[in-house]
Amino acid sequence: MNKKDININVEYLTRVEGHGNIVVNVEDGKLEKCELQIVESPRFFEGMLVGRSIFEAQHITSRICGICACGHTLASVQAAEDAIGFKPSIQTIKLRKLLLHFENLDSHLLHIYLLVAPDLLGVKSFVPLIDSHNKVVRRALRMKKACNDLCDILVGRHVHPISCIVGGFTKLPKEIDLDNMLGILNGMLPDMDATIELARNLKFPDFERETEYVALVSDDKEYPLLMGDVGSTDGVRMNKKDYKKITNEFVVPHSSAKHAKLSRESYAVGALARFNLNYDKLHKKAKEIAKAISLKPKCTNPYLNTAAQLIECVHCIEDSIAIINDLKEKKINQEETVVVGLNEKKTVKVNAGNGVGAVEVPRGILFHNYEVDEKGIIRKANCIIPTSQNVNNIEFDMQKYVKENLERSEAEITLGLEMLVRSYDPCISCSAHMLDVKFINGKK
Amino acid sequence: MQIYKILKKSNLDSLVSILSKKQKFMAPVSKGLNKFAFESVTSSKDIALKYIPTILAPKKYFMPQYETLIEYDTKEGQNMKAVVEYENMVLFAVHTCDLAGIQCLNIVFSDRPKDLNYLVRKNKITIIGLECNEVCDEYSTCAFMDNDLPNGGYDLFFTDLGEYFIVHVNTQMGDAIINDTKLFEDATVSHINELEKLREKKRKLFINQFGIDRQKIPELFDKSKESQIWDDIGNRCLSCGNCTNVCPTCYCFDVMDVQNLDLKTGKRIRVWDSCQNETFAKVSGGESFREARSDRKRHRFYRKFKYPVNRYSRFFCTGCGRCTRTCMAKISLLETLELLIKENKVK
Amino acid sequence: MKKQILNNSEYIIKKAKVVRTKKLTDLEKFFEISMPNNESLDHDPGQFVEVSLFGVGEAPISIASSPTMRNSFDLCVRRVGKVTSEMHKLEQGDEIGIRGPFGKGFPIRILEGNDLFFIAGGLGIVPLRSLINYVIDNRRDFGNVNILLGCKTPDSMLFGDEVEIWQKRLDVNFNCTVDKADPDWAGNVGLITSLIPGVNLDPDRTFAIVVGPPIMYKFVIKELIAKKIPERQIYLSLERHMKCGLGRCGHCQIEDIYCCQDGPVFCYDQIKKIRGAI
Amino acid sequence: MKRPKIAFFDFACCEGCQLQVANIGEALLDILDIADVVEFREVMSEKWDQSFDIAVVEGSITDHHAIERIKMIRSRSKLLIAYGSCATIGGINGMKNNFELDEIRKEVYGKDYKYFDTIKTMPVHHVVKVDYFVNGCPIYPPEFITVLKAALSGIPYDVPDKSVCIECKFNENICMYEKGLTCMGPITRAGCNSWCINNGNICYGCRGMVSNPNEKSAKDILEKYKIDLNLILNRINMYNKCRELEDNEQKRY
Ligand SMILES: Cc1cc2nc3c(=O)[nH]c(=O)nc-3n(C[C@H](O)[C@H](O)[C@H](O)COP(=O)(O)OP(=O)(O)OC[C@H]3O[C@@H](n4cnc5c(N)ncnc54)[C@H](O)[C@@H]3O)c2cc1C
Ligand code: SF4
Ligand code: SF4
Ligand code: SF4
Repeated sequence: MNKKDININVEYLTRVEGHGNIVVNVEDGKLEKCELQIVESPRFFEGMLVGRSIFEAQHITSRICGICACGHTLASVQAAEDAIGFKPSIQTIKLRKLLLHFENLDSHLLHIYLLVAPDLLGVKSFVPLIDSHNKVVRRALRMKKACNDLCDILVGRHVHPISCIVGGFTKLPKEIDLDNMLGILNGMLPDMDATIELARNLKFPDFERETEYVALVSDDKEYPLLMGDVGSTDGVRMNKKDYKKITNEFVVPHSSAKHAKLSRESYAVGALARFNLNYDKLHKKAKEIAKAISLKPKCTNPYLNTAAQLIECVHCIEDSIAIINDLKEKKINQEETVVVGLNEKKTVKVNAGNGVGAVEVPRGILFHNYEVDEKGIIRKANCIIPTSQNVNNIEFDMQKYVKENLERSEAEITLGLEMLVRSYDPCISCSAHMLDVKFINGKK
Repeated sequence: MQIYKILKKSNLDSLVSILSKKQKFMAPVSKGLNKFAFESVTSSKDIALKYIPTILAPKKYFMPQYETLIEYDTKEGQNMKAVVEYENMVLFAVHTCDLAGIQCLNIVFSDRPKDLNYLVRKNKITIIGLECNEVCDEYSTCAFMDNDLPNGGYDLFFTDLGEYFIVHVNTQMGDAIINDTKLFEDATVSHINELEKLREKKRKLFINQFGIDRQKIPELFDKSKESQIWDDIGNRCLSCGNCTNVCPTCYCFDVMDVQNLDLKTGKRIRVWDSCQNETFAKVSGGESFREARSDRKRHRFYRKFKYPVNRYSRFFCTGCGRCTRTCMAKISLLETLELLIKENKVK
Repeated sequence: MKKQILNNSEYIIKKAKVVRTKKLTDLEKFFEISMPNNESLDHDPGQFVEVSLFGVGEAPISIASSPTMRNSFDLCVRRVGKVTSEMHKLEQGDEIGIRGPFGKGFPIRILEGNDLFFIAGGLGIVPLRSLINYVIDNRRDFGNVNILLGCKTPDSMLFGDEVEIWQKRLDVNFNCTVDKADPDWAGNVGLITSLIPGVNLDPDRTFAIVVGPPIMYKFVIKELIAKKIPERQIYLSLERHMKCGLGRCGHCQIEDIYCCQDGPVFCYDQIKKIRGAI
Repeated sequence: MKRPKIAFFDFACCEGCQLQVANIGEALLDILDIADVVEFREVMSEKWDQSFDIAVVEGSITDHHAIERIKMIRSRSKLLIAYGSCATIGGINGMKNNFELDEIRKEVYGKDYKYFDTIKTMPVHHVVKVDYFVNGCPIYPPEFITVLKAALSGIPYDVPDKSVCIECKFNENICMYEKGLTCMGPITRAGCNSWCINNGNICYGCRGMVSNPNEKSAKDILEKYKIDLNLILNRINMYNKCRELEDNEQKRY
């Protein structure tokens, strides 16, 4: 084996949401250190929630992350309703599923185009692509805009949705809004085809590491995103209320994100985990695409998370169209519009309780947990973000990757590691904030 | 000679559908919680025939919230063209107080130098009034302001008499609707008697709550410049500007430029402004000429009851009650006037 | 939405050219402007124009030159915000938009044949320069002329060379003061009001013309009245926030008068009872 | 004209405002037509070590490292735009200032809390001079574009100093107070086109307070709604907590 020293020190890893560093230190061909440091300044959301009204939880926790704002909103609302003992209506649930689809679609597209594609096309960012692949950039921006417009119609805006709150929606789509959403979704189909075409031609690195995949699972036919139990490829199945037994969080000094593990040293969540666990329930068009790009469960190449995202995009569009058609048929009941505010008028009945929300957001399963008193004041809050669950797994991937690629140059390893981390689409804003690769000098 | 026609209620929908095909047809619609707004409709079932003053007065069609005055292009110097954006429309079911409001605006914008943007737009709007058979609510002071009965300012005027509307034809534009739609019949004496009866009944319903004659108001305000009442309501006021925005006769505005992304072209627009905003009368030296909230509140009342009387011989309060309904600090026009009357012992 | 072109809109600007600029102080810049075809602006001293720069906005600016200057006119602009900052970037040959002149200027016909007492504080010299230069150009039509000038510091004084000329003229009595002197300053130090008692004048035939920052008026007028100048012989120019210049936007309204049309020049007698005017 | 160089930076925040910029869609390319974006970490790997014309900064200052970084950015940039509530008024991060810092650190990180450096949340202008402010959580893209244009043409931009109610009325919404809810609109700065109320929710006050709010009257009105005064104060503080620093410890730049 090659007995060289490697010091990688990537500060402020770019093209991820949030701030992180990668630090690798190889001495005499021996891997001494390989860390994904989350150096985001902590923002103390859980602490800030204490003493506030449960009706503000969604507004505040949405601000954990602008990229997954709709995801946080949905998890928060679910946890809050669970805590106070409120049951949402069927119409509300359908609309929330729709919102979750829009969120996943939007985030996946952003990740595929702006964050991953530049690596695979061998450029630094989408900016040089404006000249070299102008059509691709325009398509990306167009699709991104379409997702935005969808969210604008449904919840007022994509970043920090307005109308989705505890109890339901403060504004419900009208007939014309449903039509407009359908129009946008159908309009996206050709661009989606072109996206698949593009992805088909991209080369993902060969790399495998067997690990445990965790995602929501359910007994019905629906690809579970908003509701279900928590399951894993190692055969675990638990109620979401037991989320702490799944995440087993621990703090490490080099990261402001907490780490997690379940049946083995680490586990992974996200599009690939969902794909591995729930492949059968994907929309048939999505399955066709999976076949076409020969992605099969259980896939253990983390780089292919991006491919799983692509497949989910197809699923989201198709299922959204189905949901909207169903809503059109059943007609939106505008009477269900909720007026809540701080619950001044006690429109929502509040019981003391402890509630958990578990929602499959773009990067994996997101847990929110609130304990409220009988007045609806939050006494304790906890949020476990997909990226924090993944960080541990990413570090194990990184170690294996470095060991297998020691003969390569530092620059090549750095790029490989950056791409590896990026393929998880880590959202460090969520987990705290920040990602940076640092190859520490080994001769200290 | 007065021309009256009859429109059977059953023909209302045909009227709406014929007129709404040719141009925009705006009518009051319900927004829930006893709130209404003028919106575009295509069928009579969307119209709230019984409504209390809409959130915004119909002035929004005569001088829109945002209105383009000039389109410019500075690629080669200060090139521009002055434009007016308008829409042909029928404004349906305008209450008498709002007709008075439109008349006030007409006076202001026809005053020299004439405001062409307003006047062009106004000429594209056909106004169909609708009589109030009952007082809207406790905030209305239309009887005091003499706006409970029609006093011109419309093309057609509808009065709901149960099975049918009796329609007063006031202008050629109104006449054209009668002729084009062929939905109206001639009114007979008995119809006109019915109308008289309704008006007679209204005289008992629509009463002056203040016990003084309207003509005493200017005198009242002459005496009230330094009243403590302005401080009292000033202390409560949030300067949110709701009262001026909803007022049918407030027309203060700001002018500003909106650039396009190319930084070369764009438009100069005028936007509703409010004398209740703290910065409204601030100058570059730092002085604000109505810095105290009480001064701003006083200004608003005087702009309704005193200054326009000097300038245009007309009150600029129509009695619609919107400012009182909208104020979350519960500053009431009616109460304020009552207090002023009491304080000054005007009879 | 339909659109129609308006050829007579009051908002149409005339394209004018910057003929000459000069930096007066750190804050003030001087502009000489010519209208299309060197047309005369035909203004009265005391009137103002709306200066327009598309993409930025409009600002009311007093005309600083005498109407006796026919082919062009002067402006003097203090940099305080959007339009004024952008104006400071203008150089010779640049194009700007002009609307106006607007408002009522100084009543020259009434002033003719009488003694004049000019009092200018700070930027107030700008509109007064128009009248003073007019009076000097038509010197025979007027009686005695007194000029009092006040500014913050010696280097904030505007039109220094012209002031020197006024100072040297034998048919004009000139005096000035600064709030804060610098070592080179040999003149008066103190508020402008302190100079008024010393001015020699015949109150019956003197018209006082006062322009300055809002807080100056109250004190100056008190001194003038102490000198027995009748209220109807005191004229002043008021500054208010303005948007349209057409007596509509409401910003410049003081009770029932619109500063942009009924003013900016008012007779003290006419506005003394108006709340918030002074 | 030389194409101006723009760089985007973020501090403690949710990065939603960057995303709002990315969300502008194809119109973004128009901006790239008149200016060079030289740094934008979330979507670009390029780094620019020289000076630039406009720094666009998102997020609050919450630790010592951030203070150093923002000072460095300021020294390299001709103009600085603070965008998003976190940067302009402290925003949601300011809620942290409600607590003793050690207490909140323990609450979130348990016994290992000392690893996590933190100071009181500050908006950017508490540390360095800010030339332009774009309020909002998230920013309202049309306003961002207006400010960017102002910055590119070198003219000032004044954040509207009137209430959200103004725009709310322009949009003819039913007032939340008439629905029996308390709304921050009356004391919050306009400029978002009353986004939240248009969508049926109340205003949370994300754009910061008007410069001279009638706080007493606002509290009187809110109190009439018979909800716990603490909740109301919390609501007012949600975005505006950092205002306190201005009166007490810190001075505005
Ligand atoms: C009749 C009249 C004559 C004037 N003559 C001169 C002159 O000769 N030279 C000169 O330098 N200035 C003059 N001014 C003042 C000048 O109009 C303002 O300084 C200018 O409008 C500010 O515009 P801005 O876009 O630069 O400032 P903005 O960026 O719009 O605002 C900066 C500050 O100026 C205030 N302001 C805005 N618009 C006006 C306005 N129309 N009037 C007064 N304050 C305003 C704002 O409230 C704010 O406090 C005059 C004003 C009036 C009313
Ligand atoms: S609506 Fe009420 S609170 Fe608002 S400005 Fe008017 S009087 Fe003041
Ligand atoms: S809903 Fe809120 S913002 Fe709108 S008018 Fe009412 S108080 Fe103002
Ligand atoms: S309505 Fe209020 S909370 Fe909503 S965006 Fe505007 S200022 Fe922010």
